[in-house]
Amino acid sequence: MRMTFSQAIEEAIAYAMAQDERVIVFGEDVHLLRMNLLARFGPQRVMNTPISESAFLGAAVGAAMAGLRPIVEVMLVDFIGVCLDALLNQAAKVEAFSGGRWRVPMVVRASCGGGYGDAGQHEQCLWGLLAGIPGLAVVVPSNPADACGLMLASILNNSPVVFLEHKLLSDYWLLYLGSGGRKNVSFDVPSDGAEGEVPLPLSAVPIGSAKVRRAGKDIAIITLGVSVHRALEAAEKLWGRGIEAEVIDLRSVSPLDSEAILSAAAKTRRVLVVDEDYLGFGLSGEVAAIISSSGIQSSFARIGPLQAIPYARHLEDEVLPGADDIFRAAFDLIQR
Amino acid sequence: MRMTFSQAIEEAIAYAMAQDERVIVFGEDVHLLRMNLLARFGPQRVMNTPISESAFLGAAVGAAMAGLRPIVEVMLVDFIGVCLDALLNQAAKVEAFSGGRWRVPMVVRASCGGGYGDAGQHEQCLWGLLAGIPGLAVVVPSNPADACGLMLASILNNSPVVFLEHKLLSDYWLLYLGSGGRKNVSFDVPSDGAEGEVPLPLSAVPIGSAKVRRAGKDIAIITLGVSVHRALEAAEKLWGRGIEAEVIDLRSVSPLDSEAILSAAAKTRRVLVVDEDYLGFGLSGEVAAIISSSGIQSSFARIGPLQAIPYARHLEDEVLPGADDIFRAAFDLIQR
Amino acid sequence: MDEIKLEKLYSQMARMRSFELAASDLWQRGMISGELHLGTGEEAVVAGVVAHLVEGDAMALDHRSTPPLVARGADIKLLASELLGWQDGICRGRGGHMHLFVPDLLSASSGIVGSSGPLGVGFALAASRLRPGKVAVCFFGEGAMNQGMMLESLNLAVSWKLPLVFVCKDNGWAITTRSKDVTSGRLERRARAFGMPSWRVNGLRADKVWEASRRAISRARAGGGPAFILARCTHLDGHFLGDPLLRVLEDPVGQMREIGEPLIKSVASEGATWKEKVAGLGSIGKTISVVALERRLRKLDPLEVTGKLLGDKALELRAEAESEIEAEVAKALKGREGL
Amino acid sequence: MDEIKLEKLYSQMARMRSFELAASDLWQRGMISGELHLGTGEEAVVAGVVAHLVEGDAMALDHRSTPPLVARGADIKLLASELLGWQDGICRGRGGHMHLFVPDLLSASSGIVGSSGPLGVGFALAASRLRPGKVAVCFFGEGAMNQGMMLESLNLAVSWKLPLVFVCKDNGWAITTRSKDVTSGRLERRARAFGMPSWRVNGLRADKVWEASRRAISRARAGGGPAFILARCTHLDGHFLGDPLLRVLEDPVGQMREIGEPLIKSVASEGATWKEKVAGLGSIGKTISVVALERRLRKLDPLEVTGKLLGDKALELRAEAESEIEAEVAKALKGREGL
Ligand SMILES: Cc1ncc(C[n+]2csc(CCOP(=O)(O)OP(=O)(O)O)c2C)c(N)n1
Ligand SMILES: Cc1ncc(C[n+]2csc(CCOP(=O)(O)OP(=O)(O)O)c2C)c(N)n1
Ligand SMILES: [Mg+2]
Ligand SMILES: [Mg+2]
Repeated sequence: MRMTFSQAIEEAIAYAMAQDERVIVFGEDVHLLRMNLLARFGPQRVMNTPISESAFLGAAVGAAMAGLRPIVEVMLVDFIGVCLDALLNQAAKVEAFSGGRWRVPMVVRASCGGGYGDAGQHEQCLWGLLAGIPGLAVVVPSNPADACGLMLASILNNSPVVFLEHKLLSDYWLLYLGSGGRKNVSFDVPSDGAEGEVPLPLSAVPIGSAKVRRAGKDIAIITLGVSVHRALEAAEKLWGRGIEAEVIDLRSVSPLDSEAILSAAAKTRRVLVVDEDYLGFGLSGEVAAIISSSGIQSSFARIGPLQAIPYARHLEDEVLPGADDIFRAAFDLIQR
Repeated sequence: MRMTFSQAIEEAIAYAMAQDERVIVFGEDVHLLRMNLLARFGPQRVMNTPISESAFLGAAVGAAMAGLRPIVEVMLVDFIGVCLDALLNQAAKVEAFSGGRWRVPMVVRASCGGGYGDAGQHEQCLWGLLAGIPGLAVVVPSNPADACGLMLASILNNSPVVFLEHKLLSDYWLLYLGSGGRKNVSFDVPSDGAEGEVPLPLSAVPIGSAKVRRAGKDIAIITLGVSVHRALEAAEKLWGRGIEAEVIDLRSVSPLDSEAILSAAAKTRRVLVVDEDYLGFGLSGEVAAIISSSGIQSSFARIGPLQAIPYARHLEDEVLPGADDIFRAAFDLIQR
Repeated sequence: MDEIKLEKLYSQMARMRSFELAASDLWQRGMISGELHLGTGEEAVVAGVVAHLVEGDAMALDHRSTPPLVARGADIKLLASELLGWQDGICRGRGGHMHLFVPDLLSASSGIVGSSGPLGVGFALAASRLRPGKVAVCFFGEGAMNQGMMLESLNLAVSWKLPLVFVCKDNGWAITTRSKDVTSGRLERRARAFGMPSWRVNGLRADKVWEASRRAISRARAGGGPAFILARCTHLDGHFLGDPLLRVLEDPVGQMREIGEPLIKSVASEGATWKEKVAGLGSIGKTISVVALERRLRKLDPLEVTGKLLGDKALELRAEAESEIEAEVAKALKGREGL
Repeated sequence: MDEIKLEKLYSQMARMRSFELAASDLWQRGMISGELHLGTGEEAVVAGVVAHLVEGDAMALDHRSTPPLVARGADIKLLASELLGWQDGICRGRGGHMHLFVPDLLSASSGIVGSSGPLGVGFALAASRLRPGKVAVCFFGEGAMNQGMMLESLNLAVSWKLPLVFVCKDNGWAITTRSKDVTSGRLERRARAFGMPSWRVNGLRADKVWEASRRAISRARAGGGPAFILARCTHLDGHFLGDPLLRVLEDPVGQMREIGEPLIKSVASEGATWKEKVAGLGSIGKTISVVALERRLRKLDPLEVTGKLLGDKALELRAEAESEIEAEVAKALKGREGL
């Protein structure tokens, strides 16, 4: 069935809530953001919170330990700085500390990403930072089918999962934070990401499994989220130059699908990682380490932001990896 | 002059405080932890705080912006989860957001690291997570001379620096948290790290510059902090097997000394990264990406914790990289 | 309060309002990106507080930072250029409206709710060490009073006895959430429980705010420690421009069609008991109707309320402010309209 | 309170004390690693609260988590094995004393100050949805009342009207910091300002704590929402074993020699004015002398204070508890003494 990205997520949540009474939703403004869930499941299961991320994210950990399966919303992943302890030292450590005797089935839902001019305190991705915490899974869908399937998998998972929803793909976020209803502003929204077919009946997409979006033998572009669409665009252009680029959509940052990464590296011998999160100490490094450790000989390049995302739209565009940047980087790597 | 690791840090701070009235110190329990500074510079410049890390770390940002040069103490870096926003979205972004017009000269001092049985909420390193934030420098000295020189450099730096002090090297931390004055417990303290010569007059060690601790042509062991000493021990053993290992002490995690990394990789063609921080999405990945991006062909391996650090001393020892683990990993890499 | 003082306050309010309206206009024209949180409705609070600041005093600001900056005398052209994302903006186009930094005025803003608390503590600490007699103020909304770092800051500021004044602009809402639904106790009592004097004032009357701030700020200046001002006000333009709640009110039929259908489907689906469903619908409806009610029943424009005290003089001052601000904004736009 | 109830409370206190002393002994023998924060001195508080808990109730604990677990009926042998870091410990040797997790008792601890607040909120939320009539309690020190997440939790719990009782064990110190030096206002008022009833009780008297908790817990059970209990107590063994302040008191000459020389050198060096230096020295000296004074002047052992109400019966109960606990700990140690 055709759905928007945000509908697909809502569909998965509604399905899980109907199946399992223990699934509850809370976060700031959810009484309107999740109006449909509220109307269907009532205020005992869809609860507004004050602007107290530390308390309510920490409460999600306790609630999950005591039998609920909370989906807790941190509006923008950028705000995780005020409440990281609940993930770093609580959610992610209960299973390890308890010797595997206690688990924390919770989902942290947060929007992420830039491209609409809100500047660097509201447009971060931070999946690298989160994936660096052992005990947390981190997923980043690039289209409605995966958004639905990964949300379902996240809810069913018995350990904490951070589910990141890119604002360029989620219509309502873009309406809220980007256009505000204006008709005279535009964003580079990947249409296959924002809307698409979602297979029925709903089914989970396994966490930790990447997907080849386009096959190719000359270079593997490894990426996720909105950048998948940018990479596909670049691959099309590369095709015009006789270069067959493979595009891998990681879908999960943690755990990473090393098998998919290694088979792409072995096949193409050239890997380009495209990241919208900060380039240093993050996803691209991890991919490099996986490949290097394997002994597979492959040349390597990466692109992504090296600094805080600036406010002005044109400066932001320079910092975020676009199709042209990817094309150029891939082309350079092949020339190397 | 011979000093302990902690004396060396104190010496640098006292020197800077005597030079510059704007340098102040605050944090929990500093009235006793920094008793000597308090006695010398008085309670206006050495201030106790409540257990309110978000407020006082954030206050350090404001104080630095308004003309002071605070050294703010977060007792254990593990606690950064409760107050990361002050670094992630404030300290690290002021310079970028203000178009370079406003800077934040502050030092965050925190202890880090394990090896004394305090378990995974008190023994983390988290330098990978912090280094992933553009706009923050992160330094990790492995001996008194560097501890002094890097603290001095951190105070003189006009942007925020996180200064991490390993608890196995700092006598008073180990006394506080490890032995508690007991004579019947022991820790694997690297003696060259805990005490050593500090050149006089005091001088700054540049941030972002690594140091070759031992030269060798067969393999480069790239590491930092306590692991430098473990690596030197392993290098000695490797020497016994006819293998010449180079040991690089990074000293700064961010910025990384790419030149030093690349020249070691080019020279030895084999790189082993030893990290005491979580292995994934951190330092080792970044080193791999730097080498892979350079085009230098080098084989690569890495060791470090994959999970929360367990409580029991013997389990902890399994998780933290020791000299034997390094020896074995280096040996394997050479065999590969 | 004497006439002259009040005129000055009103004049500042009018300047702030003019700047906000100019920004709103640029935003509507698609020239400002992202969210724009206007401070229309907060002018009396801001004017009353900022009037007491002198050189060397500092301001920690939240996501509605333009009014205090305008009142404090920031360069209007540079501010406007920044909102427009231009290289000659006050932050070279890199900060934008939620991240305005004006080092000369020791003023900085941030889009993280509650962060003006710690920042204010730091500013006040620096003042106490480097500029005795100078103070800091921090501005924030009532929603921020539930953010841990703000609460911590109340304690820290008292504990360090800093020259800091906390100014809580209480419009009753945090985005689409009615703050009283998620806030326990009363905020002025909360502040008092942290050991500082706390005043509740009518945030529509610049003179009242001025009076309370005078006491708070002079006390802080004299080394008496922090104080708290709670000023009730309203946001004339909702949470941000394009506020979905306001759009519903403005185009109920169109918006309701969009929202209504999935809502009806949801209610009809298997789920909670009917009682729960009714409660859910009720809370959605209540939010919308409370917004509508608030807008219909109350005249909450501080420019009207404070202006009334000045009679026709107000119109004059307002026109002056408008032409000053418009001229400055025009300078920012000059030669670039087409960009 | 009738005799039988008091005996039960005292008996639990004695069990807790015995366990703490056994743990202390193992720590002194070098068999427990890292910091060990004993709960000696908190027994009356813990006993008075935990006595009201029933199956399905939950506990969120801080870094002094053994006493509540002992009182709640956790397996002593498994607890001891965990502290010893053994594979058959309650967390397989992976959690240790700051991270004890007992799923059957819905009890979990954490070494991050303040984190028992949010955890308690979550436990109480689950209770309200899955186990109506069940409650959660969270324990924490007065120092934690300055941690943002704890303050946020007070608000959130009231706002959600959860069955949660906040128990603040106020020993007046956070490590080596006198809490009143860094805490503004009074804590029971602070809690009240967040809209919940708040009781201040003598934490040396289990019966008094029991009485206050009865009200708080039964109110929560009945759906009345959260409450706050502030119980003054003391830590007989300092912040943790090997507490540097206590070491100074026990060996003033030796320790002072170590500390004194660098201190004198510091004072003699260039730096602040003499007035400032004297103030600095004063604050160091004050901390040490206050600790000394507290220890000399006050009899603050809750086992004595509460025990006095029971006369000789107390001795009997204490001996019983001791032998029970020692036998269990011995089981944990059995056959491994040499390890
Ligand atoms: C830590 C954090 N949480 C959430 C948000 C999203 N947010 C932005 S403004 C806002 C409401 C703030 O309410 P209030 O403090 O009352 O200020 P007002 O907008 O009413 O002026 C929220 C929740 C944020 N920016 N930062
Ligand atoms: C967030 C955080 N900051 C600091 C610490 C270090 N620390 C451990 S216990 C403690 C003192 C706690 O004082 P209080 O809450 O009064 O409890 P008490 O130890 O007196 O029982 C501190 C500061 C910590 N564990 N977590
Ligand atoms: Mg508000
Ligand atoms: Mg205490």
